[in-house]
Amino acid sequence: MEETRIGVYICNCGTNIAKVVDCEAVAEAMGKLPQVTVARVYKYMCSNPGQDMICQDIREHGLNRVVVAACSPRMHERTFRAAVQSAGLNPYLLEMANIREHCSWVHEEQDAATAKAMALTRSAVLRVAKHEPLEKMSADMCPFTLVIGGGIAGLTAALELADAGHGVYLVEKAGQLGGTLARDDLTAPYLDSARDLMTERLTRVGQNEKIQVFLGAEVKKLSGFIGNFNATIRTAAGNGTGEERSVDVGSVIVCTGYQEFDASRITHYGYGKLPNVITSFEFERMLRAGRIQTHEGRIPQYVAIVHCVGSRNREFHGYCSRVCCMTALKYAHEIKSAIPGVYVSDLYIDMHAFGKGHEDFYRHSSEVKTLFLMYGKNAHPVIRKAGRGDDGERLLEVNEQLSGEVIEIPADLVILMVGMEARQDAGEVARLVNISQDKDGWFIESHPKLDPVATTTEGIFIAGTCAAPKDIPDSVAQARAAAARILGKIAKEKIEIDAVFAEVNEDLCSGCRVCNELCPYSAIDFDPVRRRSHINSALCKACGACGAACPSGAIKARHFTDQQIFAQIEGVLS
Amino acid sequence: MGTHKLQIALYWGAACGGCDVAVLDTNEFILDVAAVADIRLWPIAVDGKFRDIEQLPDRELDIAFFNGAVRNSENEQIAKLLREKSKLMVAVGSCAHLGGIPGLANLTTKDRILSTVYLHNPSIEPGNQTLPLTEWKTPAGDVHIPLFYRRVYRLKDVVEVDYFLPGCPPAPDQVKAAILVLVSGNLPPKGSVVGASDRAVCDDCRREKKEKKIKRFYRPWEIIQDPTQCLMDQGILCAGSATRSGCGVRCPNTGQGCRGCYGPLPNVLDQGAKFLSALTSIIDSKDPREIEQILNGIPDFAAIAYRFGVPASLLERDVRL
Amino acid sequence: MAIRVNPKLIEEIEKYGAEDVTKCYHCGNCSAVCPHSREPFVFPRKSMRNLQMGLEDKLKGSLEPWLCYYCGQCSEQCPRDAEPGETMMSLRRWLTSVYDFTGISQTFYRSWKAELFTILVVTVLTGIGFFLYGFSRGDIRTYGGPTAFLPSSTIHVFDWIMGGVLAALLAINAGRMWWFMVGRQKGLRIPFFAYLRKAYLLPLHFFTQKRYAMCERKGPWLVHLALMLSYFAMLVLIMFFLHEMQAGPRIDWRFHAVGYVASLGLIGATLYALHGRWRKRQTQYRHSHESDWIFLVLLLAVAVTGVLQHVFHRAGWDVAANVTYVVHLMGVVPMLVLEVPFSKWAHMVYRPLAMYFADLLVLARADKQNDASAELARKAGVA
Amino acid sequence: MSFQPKIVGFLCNWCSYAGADLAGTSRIHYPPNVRVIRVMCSARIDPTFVLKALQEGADGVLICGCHPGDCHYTEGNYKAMRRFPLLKRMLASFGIEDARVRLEWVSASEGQRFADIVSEMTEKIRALGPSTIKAKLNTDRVER
Repeated sequence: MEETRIGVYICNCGTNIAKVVDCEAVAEAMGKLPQVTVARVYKYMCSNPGQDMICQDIREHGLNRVVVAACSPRMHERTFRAAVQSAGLNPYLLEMANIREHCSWVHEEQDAATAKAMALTRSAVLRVAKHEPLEKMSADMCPFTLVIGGGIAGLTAALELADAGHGVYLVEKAGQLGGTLARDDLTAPYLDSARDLMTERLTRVGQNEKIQVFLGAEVKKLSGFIGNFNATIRTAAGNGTGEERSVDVGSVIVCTGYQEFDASRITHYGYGKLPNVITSFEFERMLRAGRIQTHEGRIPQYVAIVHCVGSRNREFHGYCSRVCCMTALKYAHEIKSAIPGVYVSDLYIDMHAFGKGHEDFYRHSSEVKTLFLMYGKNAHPVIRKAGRGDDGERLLEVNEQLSGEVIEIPADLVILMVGMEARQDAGEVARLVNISQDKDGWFIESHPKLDPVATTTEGIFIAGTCAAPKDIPDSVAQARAAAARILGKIAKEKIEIDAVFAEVNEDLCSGCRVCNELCPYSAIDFDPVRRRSHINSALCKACGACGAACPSGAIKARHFTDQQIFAQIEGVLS
Repeated sequence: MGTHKLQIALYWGAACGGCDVAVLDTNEFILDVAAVADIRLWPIAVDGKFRDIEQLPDRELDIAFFNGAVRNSENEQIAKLLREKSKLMVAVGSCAHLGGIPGLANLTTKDRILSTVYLHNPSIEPGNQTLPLTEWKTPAGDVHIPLFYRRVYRLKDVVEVDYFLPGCPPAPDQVKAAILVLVSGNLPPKGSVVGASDRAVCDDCRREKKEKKIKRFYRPWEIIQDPTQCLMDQGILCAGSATRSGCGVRCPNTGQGCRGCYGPLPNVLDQGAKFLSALTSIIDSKDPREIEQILNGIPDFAAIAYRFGVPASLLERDVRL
Repeated sequence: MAIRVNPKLIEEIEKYGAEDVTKCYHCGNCSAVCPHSREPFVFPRKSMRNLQMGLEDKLKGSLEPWLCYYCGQCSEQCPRDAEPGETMMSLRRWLTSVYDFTGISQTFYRSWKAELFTILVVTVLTGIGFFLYGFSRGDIRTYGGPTAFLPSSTIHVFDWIMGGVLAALLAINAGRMWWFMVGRQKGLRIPFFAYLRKAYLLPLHFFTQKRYAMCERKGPWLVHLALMLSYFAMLVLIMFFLHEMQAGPRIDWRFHAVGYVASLGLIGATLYALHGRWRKRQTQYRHSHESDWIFLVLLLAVAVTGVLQHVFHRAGWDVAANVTYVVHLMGVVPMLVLEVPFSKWAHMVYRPLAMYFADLLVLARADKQNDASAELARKAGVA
Repeated sequence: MSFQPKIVGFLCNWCSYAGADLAGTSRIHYPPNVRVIRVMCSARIDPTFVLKALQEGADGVLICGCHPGDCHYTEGNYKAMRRFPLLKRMLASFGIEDARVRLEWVSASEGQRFADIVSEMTEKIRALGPSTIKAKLNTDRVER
């Protein structure tokens, strides 16, 4: 084996480091360590001359390991990896010691800071001696995409990809496309017709040859990894036998949507038992039919709209369903314009008018004399039968928060704004495509803020209300974002797989399966015949959880091996 | 083996005698051994005196098999003597290999041990509590009792060991195989563990293993176990995944969790830490309080994790000792 | 017990001038900016809320509207243009009609045509009455003396009769106001002595309008005070010194000087208000109910005709003076019998009363709290 | 000079190491006693590392990860959370004082928190005195 020759470079960072750390002393101490060939100090290691110095030493002194003691590796590790690579060294044969953020910037006392800088640099020297050259790998990217769910998000994502010239398999469980939006009348806050929105999408999907639609179909199986998935789609044929088809896809977008909260679960609203207590979806149907009427066929004179049915409440769902407030305002608007002189009361907990145009819409609704009544989160309105001589058929008793009064309001028709909840079959879908669900059953994104349409499984994206309640513009934006992410990958044609991942030494693996459940990316497969676990490097994101857990020491977390970390421990303590 | 008959010695240090029994359990094979070898020392079976060994020239013995831990000055003295007189030194059994059950004494103090044994043991006649002295003059002559050390050592802590034959006790077949290898002269690298696999017990265990998620730990009597399923999957503590195989899956096959007597796997620095890591990684909870509650189902984890290996652990003993 | 709402209350009060009440979303800026709004009388938000919800009964007993002088700051600060100031004004109109047992007030506020018609009828009847009276016993060419067309003694008696009726009407309405605000509240006891002890508040507020002075802008307060004092001075002159006022043609400066100042005050303040309502620059003048116009025009007419008849009389044009006098009375009578008990001028009485009741209520509530803590202390002591 | 404890810090790359970097960029001063070893996730921290550090002479070991629910790898910190209590129980059986080994959640924005934790831990360990583990392991070999 080749002799280990390490070059150590201490950066002054102007005076950022040199002001507190005696860099010359650090270099001198490092120079005395075994295997260290050169140890130098330079004003700015990250500058071109600094990088050139390293490259020159690699060539002249035959260095095969490099340590840079400077700033945080989160800052310049890439820079120096690129530098050593340009000099022909494998980029993973570099290690950084953070003597700026973790030392000179946080300590004042020079001796102690210098001692710490030495410990950190020595730790890097001992570690780098254990480094191994690592190579990145790549795989092909299949340009086809599987879109699961044919609602507004699914249709939009499919169109976006197909318009860019790539094939899409659009799988819809129901007998027709459109999803839940197809049930809506107008949309808030601009009162556009939902039908118009839908027709445009459906027509374009129907005309686009790149989109293959499977109706009444389900994805039965998905295997493989990003760029190389294989999906089995089962279509229910007319005679009920069903027909399976296997397709190769590079990415998957899950747009499976939501289901409405079952209002009968809240017994005290009496939904399902009391006539004229209806859900928002039933009211939507009335609106589409063009006639607002009570069960008995009368025109209601008093309409009460109750918000947050099943939402924002400990017993059912803690979250806000986001769309109900504006939908309620939309109802108030439509009722007011359909029935002159009607009394519309709107019972809310908080009015969430967060979106573009929403506040104006809210304002407009109060201008047309919708009575807004605030009820407490844990004091729901009570529906009662009205007495003789009362206005309206029923009375709603509300502990009104803004006035502090308990009041009774009349109502002929009570509309319950039912929230969104994760579909009952969301768990199956999650298992199928190997993504996770949060405590409410929504699919979890890779990062809630910075990566909201990707999931922890590479190549699987989520869009629309399957990830959380959201309105149409957000669903459409997510669908397009997911499509854009996929187009970017298709454009590259290859999937790059990072060199840092975990691997199983099969000579040591006993097949105990301790690691199997630990991987958030399901990168670990178990081969039941050979009884060995195997890590799919394309799926692994190198967190190292499996390596720490493997009781046989059979899993190696590349670039963060036990030996490397032991060397570091030894280094910081010697 | 030609004209030269193998010269071997067997000795037990701090041990229960089980390893010697394991050697005897090779049955008639021991006669084959006797045929090719002179057993110069074997306290439980053969008449041989220490002074005979002392008088041998250095490295006269071919192999010394040492079982038991080093607990007192005699253990150390004989270990050193045998090392001096032998070409190969083999640590036999968990005690010599890792410290073994006696090694658990490293989690308590010498004073407490002596006090329990000689002063506060329920079987001691009241008023007759006597601590032994290391030297005692009697009319018949001076009596020397070996010094009871402050802690327990592995054999390799006091002398250089060439091979380790693990197990509590080593499986007779493995003893046989190891002896055959050693006498064959076709020797593995020094410091090797012989008579054991490089994989964990799970590799040989036929119970079906699934993805693991544990909500509660059970003592074996607290649950009616499924004999076909992995014990860990059922919440029963089993160190099999963190332990070298070679025993023939003795414990799990009888419905008990593996106790870890064959010691850590080749890539593992500390068996207990690895067992801990594996065991806790599969706990199915995100609530710190619930996790504590689940862990309450494990009694005295240090003793479970290092049942056979406190002296072989990274910390070796209660650090206050 | 839940309060039954009156779903039509907003519509009702809109007839009294309220607009945009439903726009309010209860941020509370209005209550925060109002210098009058402080515990336990916080407004206008709460009044807006009660109105939005239709808590009619609560509003009937609320005295907050009377604590507001409509400086307009709340409306300026309102992020939703819900016009809280104008709402308070409308509530005052509505409350006036609530206190009024005759229902006349309600009719007037809900229909300006009815109000104008009634005023015209009263005006015409007054005119006819006084002409008939004058011609039947006097000479239109004489202003003073035994043949005077309208002798001051007669008018004096007429004034007192009218004043008596007026006072009776106001007293009954004030009693009703007391009942809604104080009397009907169960468990609230105000010792009789407190009524006496706090009685000084009535003249204090009447003569100083000092709460108005708490508004940030002092101008409107001055105008308002000038109007009130002028009116009061005029009332005193007419009720007690009518004879001296009508004597002449020599000017009796002891009385007439006061009259001149009061007249200037009345005309000036009225013109200022009319101008303001016309230009709509100041917030408090942006919205004008028909009754506001009627009131101001009537008041101006009364003041101007009063001045004119005085001038004609001094000039020796007795016919003109007599005719102007009748015209003046044609304004004064509806002013007094319609505006004072049933419309805007009733504020004169209700405002000081409201402030008086406010103090009494605060007192009673504090007593109640003291009682409760005393009770607690007693129980604790026993334990 | 008073006793200067050596504390080995195992910090996850995404939250805690970034938080310690932030303490640096914010120039928040703290005692120079902690020496940080970067791992990708707190789930990578094998209990062996903690024992190894103690054996090698660390006076304290600090483990930092993302706050629960915030892990870059979704749930890695829960693995650290599960391992830690049993490790603490085991260390107690080996006679190691409670304050020597700590698990803390430090986000990328909590530079101050990181500095505070280090300061507090340094003080506590200084009060405990040096760890004798390494020295004793050496003398143990000779003195029985």
